[in-house]
Amino acid sequence: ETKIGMITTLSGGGAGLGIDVRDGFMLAIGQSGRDDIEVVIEDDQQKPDIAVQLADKMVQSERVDILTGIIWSNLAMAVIPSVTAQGKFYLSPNAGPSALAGQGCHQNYFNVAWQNDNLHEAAGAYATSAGYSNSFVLAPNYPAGQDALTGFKRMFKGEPAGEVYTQLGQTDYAAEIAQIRASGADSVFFFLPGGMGISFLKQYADSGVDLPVVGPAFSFDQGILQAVGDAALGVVNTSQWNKDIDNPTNAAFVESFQAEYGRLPSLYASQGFDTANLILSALDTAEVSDADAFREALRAADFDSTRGDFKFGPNHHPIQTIYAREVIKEGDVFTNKIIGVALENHADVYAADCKM
Amino acid sequence: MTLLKVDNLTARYGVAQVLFGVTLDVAEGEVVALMGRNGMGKTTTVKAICRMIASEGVLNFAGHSLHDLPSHKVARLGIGLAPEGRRCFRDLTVEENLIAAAQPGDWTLRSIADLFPRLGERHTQRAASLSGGEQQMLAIGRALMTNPRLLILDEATEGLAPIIRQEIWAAIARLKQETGTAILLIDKSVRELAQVSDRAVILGRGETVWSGAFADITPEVSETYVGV
Amino acid sequence: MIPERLLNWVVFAGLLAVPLWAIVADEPFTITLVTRAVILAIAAVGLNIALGIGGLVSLGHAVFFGLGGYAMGILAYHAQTYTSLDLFGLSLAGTKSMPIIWLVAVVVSALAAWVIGLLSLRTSGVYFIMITLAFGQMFYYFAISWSTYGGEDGLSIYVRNGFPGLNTLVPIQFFGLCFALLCIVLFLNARLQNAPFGLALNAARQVPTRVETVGLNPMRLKLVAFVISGAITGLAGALFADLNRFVSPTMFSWQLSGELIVLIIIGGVGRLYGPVVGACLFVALEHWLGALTEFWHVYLGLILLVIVLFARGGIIGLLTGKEGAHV
Amino acid sequence: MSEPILATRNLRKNFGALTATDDVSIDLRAGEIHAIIGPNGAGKSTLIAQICGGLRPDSGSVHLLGRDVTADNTQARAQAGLGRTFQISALAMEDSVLENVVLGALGSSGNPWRFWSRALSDTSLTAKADAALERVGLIEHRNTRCAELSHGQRRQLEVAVALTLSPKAFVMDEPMAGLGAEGSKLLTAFLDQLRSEAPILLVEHDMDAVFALADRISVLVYGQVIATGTVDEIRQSRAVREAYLGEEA
Amino acid sequence: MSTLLIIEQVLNGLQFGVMLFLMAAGLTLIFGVMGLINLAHGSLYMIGAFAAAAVAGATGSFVLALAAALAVAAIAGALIEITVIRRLYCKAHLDQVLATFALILIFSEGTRWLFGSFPLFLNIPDYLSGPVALPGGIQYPLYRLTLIAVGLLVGLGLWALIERTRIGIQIRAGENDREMIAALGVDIRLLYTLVFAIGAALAGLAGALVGAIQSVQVGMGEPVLILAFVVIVIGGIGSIKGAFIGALLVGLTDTLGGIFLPELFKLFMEPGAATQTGSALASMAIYILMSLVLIWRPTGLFGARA
Ligand SMILES: Nc1ncnc2c1ncn2[C@@H]1O[C@H](COP(=O)(O)OP(=O)(O)OP(=O)(O)O)[C@@H](O)[C@H]1O
Ligand SMILES: Nc1ncnc2c1ncn2[C@@H]1O[C@H](COP(=O)(O)OP(=O)(O)OP(=O)(O)O)[C@@H](O)[C@H]1O
Ligand SMILES: [Mg+2]
Ligand SMILES: [Mg+2]
Repeated sequence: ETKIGMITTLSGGGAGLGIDVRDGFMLAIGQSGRDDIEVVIEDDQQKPDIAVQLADKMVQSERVDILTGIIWSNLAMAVIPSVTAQGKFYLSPNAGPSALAGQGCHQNYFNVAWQNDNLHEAAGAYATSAGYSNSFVLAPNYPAGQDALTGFKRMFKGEPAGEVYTQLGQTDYAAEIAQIRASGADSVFFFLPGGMGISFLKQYADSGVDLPVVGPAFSFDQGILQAVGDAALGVVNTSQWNKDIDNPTNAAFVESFQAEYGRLPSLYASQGFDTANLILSALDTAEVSDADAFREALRAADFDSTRGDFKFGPNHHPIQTIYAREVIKEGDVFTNKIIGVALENHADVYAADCKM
Repeated sequence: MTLLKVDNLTARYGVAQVLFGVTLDVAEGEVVALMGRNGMGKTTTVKAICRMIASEGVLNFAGHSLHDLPSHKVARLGIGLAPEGRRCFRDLTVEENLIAAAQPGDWTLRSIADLFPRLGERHTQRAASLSGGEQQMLAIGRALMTNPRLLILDEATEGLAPIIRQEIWAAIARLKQETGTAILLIDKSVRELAQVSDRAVILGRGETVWSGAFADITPEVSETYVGV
Repeated sequence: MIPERLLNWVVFAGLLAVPLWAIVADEPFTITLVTRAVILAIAAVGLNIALGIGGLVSLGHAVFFGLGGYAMGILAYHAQTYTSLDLFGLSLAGTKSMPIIWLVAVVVSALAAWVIGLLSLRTSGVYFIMITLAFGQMFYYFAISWSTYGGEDGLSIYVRNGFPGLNTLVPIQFFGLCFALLCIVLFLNARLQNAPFGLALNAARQVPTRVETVGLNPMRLKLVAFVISGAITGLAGALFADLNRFVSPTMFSWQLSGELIVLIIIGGVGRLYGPVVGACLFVALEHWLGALTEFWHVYLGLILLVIVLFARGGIIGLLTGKEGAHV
Repeated sequence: MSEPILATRNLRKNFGALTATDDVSIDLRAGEIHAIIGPNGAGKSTLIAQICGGLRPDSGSVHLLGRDVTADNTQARAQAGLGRTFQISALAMEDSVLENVVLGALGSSGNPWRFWSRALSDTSLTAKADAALERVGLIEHRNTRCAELSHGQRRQLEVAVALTLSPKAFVMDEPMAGLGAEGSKLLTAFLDQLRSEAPILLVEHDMDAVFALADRISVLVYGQVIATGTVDEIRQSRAVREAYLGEEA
Repeated sequence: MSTLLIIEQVLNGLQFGVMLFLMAAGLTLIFGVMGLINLAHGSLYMIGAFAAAAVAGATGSFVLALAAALAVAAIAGALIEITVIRRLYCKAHLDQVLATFALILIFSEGTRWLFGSFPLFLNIPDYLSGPVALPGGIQYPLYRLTLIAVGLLVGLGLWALIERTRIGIQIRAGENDREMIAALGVDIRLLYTLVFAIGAALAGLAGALVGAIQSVQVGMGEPVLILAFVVIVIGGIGSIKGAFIGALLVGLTDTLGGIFLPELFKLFMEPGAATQTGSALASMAIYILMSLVLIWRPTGLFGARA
C-alpha cells in the first residue's frame, strides 16, 4: 500500500492548471490497474500558507509516502524544503524554481516537468535561430518573471530592444504595446502566465503591431488557447511536450485523456501523467519504505514518457528536448503543432551548484 | 370626521415595552396637542403612526388600517412628519431636501420660501452646514412639501427664535383655516400650544391619561401630567 | 441563552481539550490546525482592539502580520545562512531564538503602526478603510519585488525557531507556546477594555467631539490603540511564520487583512472572545468543507451569509442573545 | 469689577461670503449668567465653536482666566477649564449613563493612559460621576444605556458630563432644547444655583429661562452684537424686539 | 523617448482612466451614492463577462452578448439586493463587508461550477477591431476609442441621474437617512433595488466590454474591485465628477508610472536593477497616490462626507 499526497490548485482563477495535473496523474494511476495506491488530493487555493498547512496534514495525519501536485513556484518554495527535510519524496509535476535546482537541491526532490528557465532558454535559442536580433522582452515583476527574462537572454544571441517588467496581474497592456511599436524591435518575447497572457495577446493582435511573437508554452496551453482565439494564431512557443510528439505512449495518452475527460490534454496534463508513471515505474522495482532503493529507482527514470526519451540530470531535473511549436487551428479548435527543435537534450545551468 | 384613529396602541423597543395603550384621534381640520413629560412616549407614538416601529392596537388613517402598510405608503396616504431631532438629509442642499419627497399641492418651494425667508436665501447650501434653527425650518418645510392631510410636528419649534415660533404658530393657524389640514402637535410650550390647539391628549408612562378640549385642561391636570 | 462569561470559558476549555485529545488519538495535524486557529485568533484580537473598541476598520492589518512574519523570516534566514543583516551601516547577526524574534516583530510592527496610524487617522470611515488598504498594498508589492528575501517566492526556514526549554518542533509544545501567548493577549485586552483607556477609546469611536470637550485627545487615543493593535498582530505574524516555517508576500495581502476582519465579525465585533470563536470556526470550516467538495467556497459563503443575516452580533451575539457589545 | 473669566475680543469668522460672527467681543464674569440670544443663524453656535476651539476664528482672540487661548485646541481649552454642552447631544450612545459621566471625570483627571485598572471601580472617578448624576436627577438611570434615554434625559446627561469637569466657566448651547416644560423649570432652577460655582455663557431660545436667569444678555444679529444689557434693557429694546423677540415679552 | 510616444502614452493613460471609470461606474452608484460597501461588485463584473462570452459563443453576436451581460448582471443584482443586501443598509459597514465577501465566494465558485475552470473566449467584433489612424500619426485601436466613448456616455448619464433627477435626490437622501425618506413617502426599498440593479448592470456591461480585450476567467473581478474602490475614494465618495477625475488620475499614474519610473531609475542605476526597482515602485504608484490624496484631503478630492 502506497499513499501519495497531491496538493494542487483546484479552486479560484488558477484552478485549470491544477485540474489538468490531477486529471493526467489520475489517468495514469487508473491505467496502471494497481489497487495498492491511494492518492489523497487537496486544494491549496493557490495560497502558500494553505499549501504548507496541507503538507503538514499529509505528513502528520495522512502519513503519505510521496507528495506531488504543486503548480506554482512560490508554493513549491514554501512546501518542498520542509517535506523533503522530513524524509518524504516530492515529485514536482510543474514548478521548478531555480533555488531548488542549484544549492537548494535535495536527494528526495525530483522535478518531472522542467527547471523554470528551460522553456525561456529554448525561446531565446529559437529566436536566435529564427534570425531575430533585437527582441523586445517583457515579463511580470516577480521572481519567475525575472528568471524568465534571464533565461531568455541566456540563449539569445541578439540584443534586446527593450526590457519591461509589468505588474503582476496587470490586465491592460496598451502602454507596453506602444513601447514595443516605438522600440524598433524585430520580435517580441513575453512571459505572462494565465489571464495576463490572454489579455496581452488579444490587445497585441488588435493594436496593429505585427512583429512576430515568441513565448514559453504557458500562454499557449490547451486550456488557455481557446480563450485567446485568433489572436494566438501563428505564434511560436516553446514546450517540452506537444500532443503530436510521435511516440506510442503519447498517442495513447492523448487518446485516452480525450476519451476520459472529453477535452484535449494540455502540457500540464502530460506532466501529471508522466509524474504518475515515473512513480509507478519506481514502485515496480522498489518499496517506498526502502528510501534509498526507491530513490535509485526514481533516478533511473525507467518509464515511457509522453515526451519520448526522459532522463534526470545530477540535480534530479530533466534533461530533455524542447520543441518550438506554432499555434494552429484544427477545425474549430486551437492547438499547437511542432515546427522544430529549439534545444536538444537540454539541461539546466544550476545543476553545477547542486551537491547531493 | 375622524382622520386618524389610534386606540389602545402598544409598542416596544426590543424587550422594553414603552407604549401601554395610547388612545387618540384627530379629526379632519383639527389641531390636536400631544402632551406629557419627557420620556412618556410621545415620539414613540408618532413613530408607531408613521410605521417606523412595529406596534399593536388600532391604527387607522382615512379608512385604512396602517398596520398593513409600509412606512412610505402611510406617508402617501397623507401624513407628513417633521420628526424630533430634525433629521434633515445632511448632504443634500436645502432645495433638494425640500423636493426629495414633494407631492403636488399648495405648498411649493415658493410658498416655503415665503414662510421661511432664511431658507429661501440658502437654497443651495448643504443642510449639514445650516444653523440648528435653519435645520428645524427645513424639517417643517420638507413635511409641508408633501402636502399632507395630517401634519405631525414633533418638537418642531425646538431651537427656534421666538419671532419665528410666532410665525410658525401663525402659519399653523392659517393652515388650519385655509386648507383644512389636520395637525398633531408635540411641543413643550403649553402657552403656545394653547393658541392653536383644539384638543389635547396627554400621555403618562406610555398611555393616554387625559384627553379633551384644550380649554378644559385645569391647572391640576397640567401640574400632574405635564409638570407645570 | 448562555451567559457570555460561561461561553468564554467553554471556548477556552475547548481550545485546550482538542489538542489534548489529539495527542491521545495520535492526530498531530489536529494540533497544527488548532495552533493555526490560535495564531489567527491572536492576530484578530490585536485587530479587535483597533476595530472593536476604537472603531478603526483597518483593511491593512496584514502589514503588521507580514512585518512580524518577515521579522522572523529575515532573522532566521540570516541565522541559517550565517550571514549578517546590514541595516543602516549596522551589521547584525540573525537569530533563531523566538523571544528575540518576537521582540523585534512587536517593535517593528508597533513602529509601522505608529507611522501608518499617524498618517491614516487624518481620515475616517470608509476613507480610513481605503488608506489602510493602500498601505497594505504598498507593502505587498514591495515584498513581491524585494528579491533579496525571495520576492514573491518568499523565504523558507528549514527548522522552526527555538524557545528556551522547549522543543518547538513538537506540535503540542509549539501549541502550548502560542496558547500561552493568546491567554496573555486576551488578558491584556480584557484589562485594557475596562480600563480608563478603554473607556475613553470606546467613547472616541462614538463621539470624538465629546472626548475633545472633556479635554482628551481622541486622535491620540486611537493612535495608541492602533499601535497596540498592530504590535499584537505583528507578534501573531511571527508565530504564523514559525508555524509554517515560511513567509511570503501573501502575508501582506489585502485578502489576509479581509480575513482577519471576517474572523472578528463572525465571532462578534468588540467581544473579548469574538476573534477566538471566529478563528476557530473559520479554520474548522476551511478544513472540513474543503474535504467535502471541490466547490466548498460556495458553502463557506452561504454559511457566512447566514451568520451575518441571522446571527446579529456574530456567533457570540447569537449564543448569548445579546446583540452587541456595541455597534 | 473683577477680571472676566472668559472673554472674546473682536472675533470674526467668514463662511465664504457670509460673515457668521462679525467683530464679537463679549465677556463672562465670575458668578454671572450671560445669555446670548439672537435669531436663528445669527452666529451663536459659530461663536461658541470659536470659544471652545472647534472653529478657528479668522481674526480676534479668546481669553480664559486672562490667558490667550486662541491658539489652543479644544482639548487644551477643556483642560484649562471650559465646560461645554452641545446643542445636539453628543453622547456615547452605546455606553451607559455612568460611563458617559465617568468619561467626563476621566477627562478632568487628565490621564486616560491607564491600561490596567478598571475605570468603573475607580472611586475617584465614579464618586465624581455619581455626584453629577445626582445633581441633574439621573442617578436612577445610572446603568441605563444612553440610547435608551429620552431626548430630555439626554439633555440632562449633557449637563452632568460638563459638571464632572468642574470647569471655571460653562458654555451651554441651548441646554433647554427638547426639555419638557417641567424639565426646563428644573434645569432653570439648577442653573440658577450653578452660577455660584462657575459662570455660565448661555445660548438659549427659551425666553422664560433666559429672562429668569440672565444677569446680562447680549443680542447677536447677523453676526454682530447689537445690544448688551440687563433683562429689562433688552426687553425694552426696540431693535431686539424687531429682530428677535417679536410681540413676546 | 520621442514626443509622439509620450503623447501616445498620455493618451493610453487617459484611455485606461476612462476604462477604469467604466469599471467603477456601477460601484460609484452602489458604494459612492448608496453608501453600501459592495465587495461583490467584481463578481457582477465577472458575471457580465461570462454571460457575454456564453451568448457570443452561442449566437456569434456581440450586440446580443452585451445585452445579455446587462440583463444577467441586472437580474443577479436585483436578486442579491432582495435576498441579502436589503437587510444590510441599516447595519454597520462591517456586516456589509462580510456579507458581500460571502457573495464573492459564492459567485466565483458558482461560476466555475457552471463554466468550468478554463478562461472563456470573448472577442472584439470585426467591425470594431483593428487600429485607426489618429491625427499626428498615432495608430489607435478602434475598440479602445469605443470604450472611451461608452465610458464618457455612462459617466454623463450617471451624473445626470444622480445630480439632475429627483430619483437621484431620493437616492442620496436615502443614503443620509433611509428611515426618514421612507417616512416622507418614498418607496426607498424599491428604489434601492432598482439602483442596485442599475449598478449591477453597469458592472456587467463593463465586464463584457473590457472582457473582450482581457481574459474572461474566474477571479477577473478582484483586481477591478480594488481599483474601482481606489478610484472612487480618491475622487471622494458620492461625487460622480470625483470618480471620473479619480479614474483619470489613477489611469495616468499607473500607465506613466510603469513607463517613466524605470527610465528615471536608469539615470542613476544599472539598467536591469533600474527596471526592477522602477516597476516595483510603479506597482505601488496608485496606492501612493491614494494615500497622498487622502493625507492631503481626508475625504477625497471632491468628497464631503466620511
Ligand atoms: N431606541 C430606544 N430604545 C429603547 N428605549 C427607548 C428608545 N427610544 C426611547 N426609548 C424609551 O422610551 C420611552 C419613551 O420615549 P419617547 O422618545 O417616546 O418619549 P417622549 O415622550 O417623546 O419624550 P421627550 O419629550 O423627551 O422627547 C423613554 O422612556 C425612553 O427611555
Ligand atoms: N460650514 C458652514 N458653511 C457655510 N455656512 C455656514 C457654515 N456653518 C454655519 N454656517 C452659516 O452660518 C450662520 C450662523 O450659524 P450658527 O450655527 O452659528 O447660527 P446660530 O446662531 O447658532 O443659529 P440657531 O439659533 O439656529 O442655532 C448660519 O446662517 C449658517 O447657515
Ligand atoms: Mg420626543
Ligand atoms: Mg445654534
